[in-house]
Amino acid sequence: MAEMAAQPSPSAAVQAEDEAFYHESGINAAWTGSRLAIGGLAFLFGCFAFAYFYLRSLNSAGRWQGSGFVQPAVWLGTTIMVLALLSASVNWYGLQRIKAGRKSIWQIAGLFALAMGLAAVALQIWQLTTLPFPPGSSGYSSVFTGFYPVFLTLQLAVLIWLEILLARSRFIPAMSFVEQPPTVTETQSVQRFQASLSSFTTVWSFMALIAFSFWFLFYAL
Amino acid sequence: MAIETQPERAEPTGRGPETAGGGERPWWQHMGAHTGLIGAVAGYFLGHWLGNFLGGDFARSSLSDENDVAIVLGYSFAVIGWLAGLGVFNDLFLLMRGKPLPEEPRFLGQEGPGLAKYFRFTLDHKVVGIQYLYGMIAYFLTGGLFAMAIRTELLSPNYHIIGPEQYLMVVGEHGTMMMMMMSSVVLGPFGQYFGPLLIGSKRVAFPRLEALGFWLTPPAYIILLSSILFGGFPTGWTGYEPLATQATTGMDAYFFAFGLMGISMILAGFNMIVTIINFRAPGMRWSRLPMFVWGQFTVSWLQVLAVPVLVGACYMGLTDRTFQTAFFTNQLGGSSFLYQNLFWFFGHPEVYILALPGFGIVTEIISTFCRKPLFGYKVQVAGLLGVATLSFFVWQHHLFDSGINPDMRPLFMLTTELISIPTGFIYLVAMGTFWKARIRFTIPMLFALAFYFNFLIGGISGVFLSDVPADTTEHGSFFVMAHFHYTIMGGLIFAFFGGLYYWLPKMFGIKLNETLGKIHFWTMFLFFNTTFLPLFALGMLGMPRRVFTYARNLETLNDWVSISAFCLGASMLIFLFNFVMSMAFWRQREVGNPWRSRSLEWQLSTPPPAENFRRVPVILAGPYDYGVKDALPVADLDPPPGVIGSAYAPATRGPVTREVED
Amino acid sequence: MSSAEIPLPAGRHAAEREQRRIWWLVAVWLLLSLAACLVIWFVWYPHLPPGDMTTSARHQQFDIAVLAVTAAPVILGVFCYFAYVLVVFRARPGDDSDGAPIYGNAKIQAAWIIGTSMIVLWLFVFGTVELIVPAGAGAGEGASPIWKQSGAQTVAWTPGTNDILQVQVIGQQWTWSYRYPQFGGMESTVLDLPVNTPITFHVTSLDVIHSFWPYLLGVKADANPQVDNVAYTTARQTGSFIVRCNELCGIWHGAMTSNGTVMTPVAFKVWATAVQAREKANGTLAALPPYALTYDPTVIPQLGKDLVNVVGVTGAPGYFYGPGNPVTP
Amino acid sequence: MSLTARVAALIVAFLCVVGVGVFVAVYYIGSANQLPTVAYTASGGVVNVALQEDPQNNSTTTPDWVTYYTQDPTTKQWLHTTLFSVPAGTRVNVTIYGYDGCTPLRNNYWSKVQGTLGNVVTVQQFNKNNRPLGLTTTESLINSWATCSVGHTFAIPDLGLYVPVASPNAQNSVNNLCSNSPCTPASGGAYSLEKFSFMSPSQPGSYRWQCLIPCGGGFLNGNGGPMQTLGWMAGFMNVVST
Repeated sequence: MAEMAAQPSPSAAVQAEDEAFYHESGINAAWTGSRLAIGGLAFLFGCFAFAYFYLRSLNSAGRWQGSGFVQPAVWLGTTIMVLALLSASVNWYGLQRIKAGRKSIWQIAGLFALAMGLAAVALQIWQLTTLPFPPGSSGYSSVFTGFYPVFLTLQLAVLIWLEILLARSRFIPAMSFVEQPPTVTETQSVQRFQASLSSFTTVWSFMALIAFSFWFLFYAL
Repeated sequence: MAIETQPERAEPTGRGPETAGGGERPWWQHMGAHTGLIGAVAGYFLGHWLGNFLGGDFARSSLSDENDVAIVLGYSFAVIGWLAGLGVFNDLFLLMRGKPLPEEPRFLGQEGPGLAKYFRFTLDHKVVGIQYLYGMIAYFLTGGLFAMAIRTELLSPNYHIIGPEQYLMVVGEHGTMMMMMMSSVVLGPFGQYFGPLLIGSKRVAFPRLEALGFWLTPPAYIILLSSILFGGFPTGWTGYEPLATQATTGMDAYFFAFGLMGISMILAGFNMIVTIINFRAPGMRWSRLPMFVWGQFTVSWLQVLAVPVLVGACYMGLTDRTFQTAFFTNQLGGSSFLYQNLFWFFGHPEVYILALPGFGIVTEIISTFCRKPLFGYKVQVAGLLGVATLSFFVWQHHLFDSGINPDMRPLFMLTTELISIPTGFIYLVAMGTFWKARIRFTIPMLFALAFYFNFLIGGISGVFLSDVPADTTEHGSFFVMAHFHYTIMGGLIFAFFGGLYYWLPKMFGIKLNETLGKIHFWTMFLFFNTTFLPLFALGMLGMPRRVFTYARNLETLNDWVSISAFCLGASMLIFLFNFVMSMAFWRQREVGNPWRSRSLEWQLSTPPPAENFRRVPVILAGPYDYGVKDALPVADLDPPPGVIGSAYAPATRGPVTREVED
Repeated sequence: MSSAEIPLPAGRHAAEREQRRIWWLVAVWLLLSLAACLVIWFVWYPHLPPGDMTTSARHQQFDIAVLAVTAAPVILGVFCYFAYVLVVFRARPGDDSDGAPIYGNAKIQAAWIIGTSMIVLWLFVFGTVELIVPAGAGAGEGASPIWKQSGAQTVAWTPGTNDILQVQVIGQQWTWSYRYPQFGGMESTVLDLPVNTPITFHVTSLDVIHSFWPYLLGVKADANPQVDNVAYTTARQTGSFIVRCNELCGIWHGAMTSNGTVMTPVAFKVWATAVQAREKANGTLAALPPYALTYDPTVIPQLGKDLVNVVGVTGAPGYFYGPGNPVTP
Repeated sequence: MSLTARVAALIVAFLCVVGVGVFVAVYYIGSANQLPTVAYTASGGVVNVALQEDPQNNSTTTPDWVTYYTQDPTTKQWLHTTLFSVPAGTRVNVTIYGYDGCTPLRNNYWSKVQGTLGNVVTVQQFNKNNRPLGLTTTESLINSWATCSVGHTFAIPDLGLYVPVASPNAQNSVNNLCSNSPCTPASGGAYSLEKFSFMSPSQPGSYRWQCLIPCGGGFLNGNGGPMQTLGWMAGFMNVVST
């Protein structure tokens, strides 16, 4: 803007210095942000877990699982949960490989993780459409039908992140993961990619953990 | 002092030359509010159709001639369409195609000086701050209008001007609108605008999340108001179940709008925490952080952690109403207690989400106008952190008479009263700061003093409410009403106006008319107290909240309150007049550092340049070293090359998962 | 810059003058506090709400008075201090010097923290005692109170003894009704009570949340559907009072009041037995559901489910939930 | 476009947003209370009030909402309102045409007639051809549970007035309720004719009256919708000084 033009613009070297500073900050922000996101999500899911235990222990009108209550299909729920776990672990394995400089292996693993995640979401939707009880027939049914739409929406959102990473990785030469790229710009873009990837892995593993805990609540407990 | 020696940058006007940005396409060819509006309307009708398709044949819909599914889906699609129309998802699609994001336009100087950028999905945190400023004032004025309607109905216990249902509608609208507004009225305008400036950063961590946070508030405003078209909602701002499940379709607007505002709060807080942790300039130690940033930091934690519970509760309320889950229906295995627990688990941190930024602002103001360092910086920080932490452990003091965990009441009585210790720190710091000061009675200072006056009364009355037997008389009565109006309006709104008069010269290079400002302050302060002090008495005399009629012997007192409430409204008009005239027509220039403040933002040109700082500044001293002989300037705005480079570790290989510094 | 104060004869005199000023300030504060406390205790306390009609009301009145006496010195202290500093340390016209660079004072801060902690501790202990000793001080105590009121649980209530009178308070949109299990479970629209008798309220609701608030009795308990919320009190004076609803319950929340009277035990006995006899005569008792601590209005013993489900007859749950959700367990 | 003009435009736009909010609020709050008030005047020391209960109201957008109608004493028109005024301290004779089928009370206590003169009401049933069924009976309790026989109630809690209004008896009413509101004896549909009297209070003021039957179909507990909307099942009786 005008007043900026009045000033002698800082030299290129100096500007690179600032850019590098904010590059560092950005990479730290990815780390902090993923942890913070886990914190917020934990409270959101905690809200449903609280509802689960509260209604279960209160059992008002004897209808936590009223008379003639039918459990949703266990095999289906278990499949969904296992898919989520597999997806997370495959992606985690891929992360280890790409740290070791093997980009292609991560790409394959990532694709598998994406596929399994989407499968889990699809199955979840199908299960919700074919529930053996009306949503309001008991406390259990309420928490069940209330929780899973939220969860699968968030799973979908995180999977978009994975898709973004997969798309981005196509444009990064595999060599950059093995040795320092020639230019600063490339180095920074690789570092940004890796920071984003590890943050994603953290969040996605957390989602898998949630999938397991709520599977435990709804099917095992 | 060092400040006077700071050279002033360029010419004062913030708007730059008229013709700048003329080269780009006209405003209506950009995605912006107008395209967003189109998307919203289209989205609403699509969602409404879909909802009728899905839920039209529910027994509930056909019996009651209402279909909540259609309304809620309409709202959801409207919001999505609105965001899509604004162009929020453009970058997302870029990323999904693997393309790198474009550089922030303001760094390329593409962001014209015109006004169009305020109606777009602009990523500059200063623009977002100004958008918030206008948005929140709109919220505030609308909410205030509803307050006037409430007092009009309460003029007479017997003759009903707006009648019981419209009265409940107005009460609900007022409470909800104000609560939604208050949670962003300081963090929005001043937090987004000055947060990065105060920590010496050129940018925020997640500018898109920040901008999205703002652009969710207009739909929340419209949706909440739209409930009037459906007959409003009868539950007040707390939305207690099962009354909320029983209510007509106006109720959906409440849950949806409040949930939406919750998401906006989460995004804003999320961005702020990450920014404050990672984007502080070199030398900006935690021990040098301005107190306003500390307040913002603690509040952001509350927002990120407590508000998801509100979102969850609103979501449950919506599913109960639309797809007929039974979270809150006792007869079917739900529980009305569940909602009360969830809501207040959010609701109590919420009241500190409202209070803490106020503490931050007034601390900045008093230190500047006492020309003194803060008395006990660490104590104040401890106070903020203590309040924030304790606020998670007190929610059941809203439920003393409800029969929920009655044997836990002593514990919650203790935690509630414990909060008064860190709150006391705030007062200790203020009182210490005034000692041996050189007090300038500027308008911001007056508002800050009024803040301490009102908040003291509000806080002490809170102690009455924390004591279970006393609370048995006061709970749910006008006493509580007076209490939280003293803390929220008397506290936060006074702090907001203080901040407005304090920072407006920095934001626009324009200062509001002083005489009108003083009139505004004195009328507001006087009529605020004449309005809300009698409410304590009304509560004590047994007048419950949210009643459209009351005992006849309370009529005189109520009329007194109503009349002074109208005067309070009039004093807001004085402010509005001053604001509009000063901003649009008088445009009294205020350049540089009128308050001779040491704080970082005042060391910049007015208004701040597009990228805040030409270089990453190096912070040399705390912001409050007033009266210190040969005190260092607060920052070196143009550090020699190499200094910044040595401030960060050289780029390391592999995914960076280092702990943040300090 | 702190040396640039208002010119004074010498630093030492200045210090002395300030010492004197501070002592004056403290003296003024103490005097004001004393006066305020005396006024509150002897003038205000007897007239404080909610009056002294019952034991619980007395306890609340006492608590409010004690809290006021505790709070007055604090408020006055802060106000006196601010009044002092705003006058003494105001910047004279043309004075653009800075204040003294004081960054804190460990002693003062420690004293402040200890002082506030002491006050909080006192409030907590006082509040807890005042909650437990009068058995909840009239607040809703949930379904199974741990702090019980003394008295004899009896099937039939006889005046003059220590029998507890059981009263069930039923909130419904938008009126109150009261059942007396010790009088055949008869129901009434007015709340009549005997004086000098331990009374147990069982507060419940048939639809949404209400809150039972007989202001003069110093009782407040939320009425939740399917929940029995117990509150205790003992009336000490005869007289009439008004019951209000204290939790927003819909359009008529503001008008949801009913009347009550505290009468002598004998008069009460006469009234109650008379109502019981009348309701027995005209079949009301037979029509009422058997007395229970909570009611599920969707279960209608005399009425077969078939009739509830007849299309055109809106079931008691309002058919919000379709037949898929059975209305009876 | 000069800078000032642009800023002014911005602020005007901003005020327009507020203005819209203000307009919506004021307009709807103002227009919401436009129900007419039917003024009943005393003739010979008594006031005759006539109301009717309809199973539906097909004159509005919510045809499934049950509603009360009030009869204008002069034109004999049935108005869709629940606001009426009576003089203070006079005997009020109320006539209620019950066209709506029965619904169980949530609290059967309200089956008991309270607050009328003699605590009784007189009931006469008619079939859908407007032919009386049986004799006029005098009831002090119309049991809503034993035989689902209460359509709605007329309650003024502040006066202690609780009157259950009999529904047309079940075998006549099922599936042949009056289908076109406001109903008239001629328009078909069985109905019950109920009469009672009470003394209006001596103190002027507006006394709310309501129905205690959970007749808001499709609303939780049956107490939403028409039950919480003036002009349907909730209203005011304004007592004016004579």
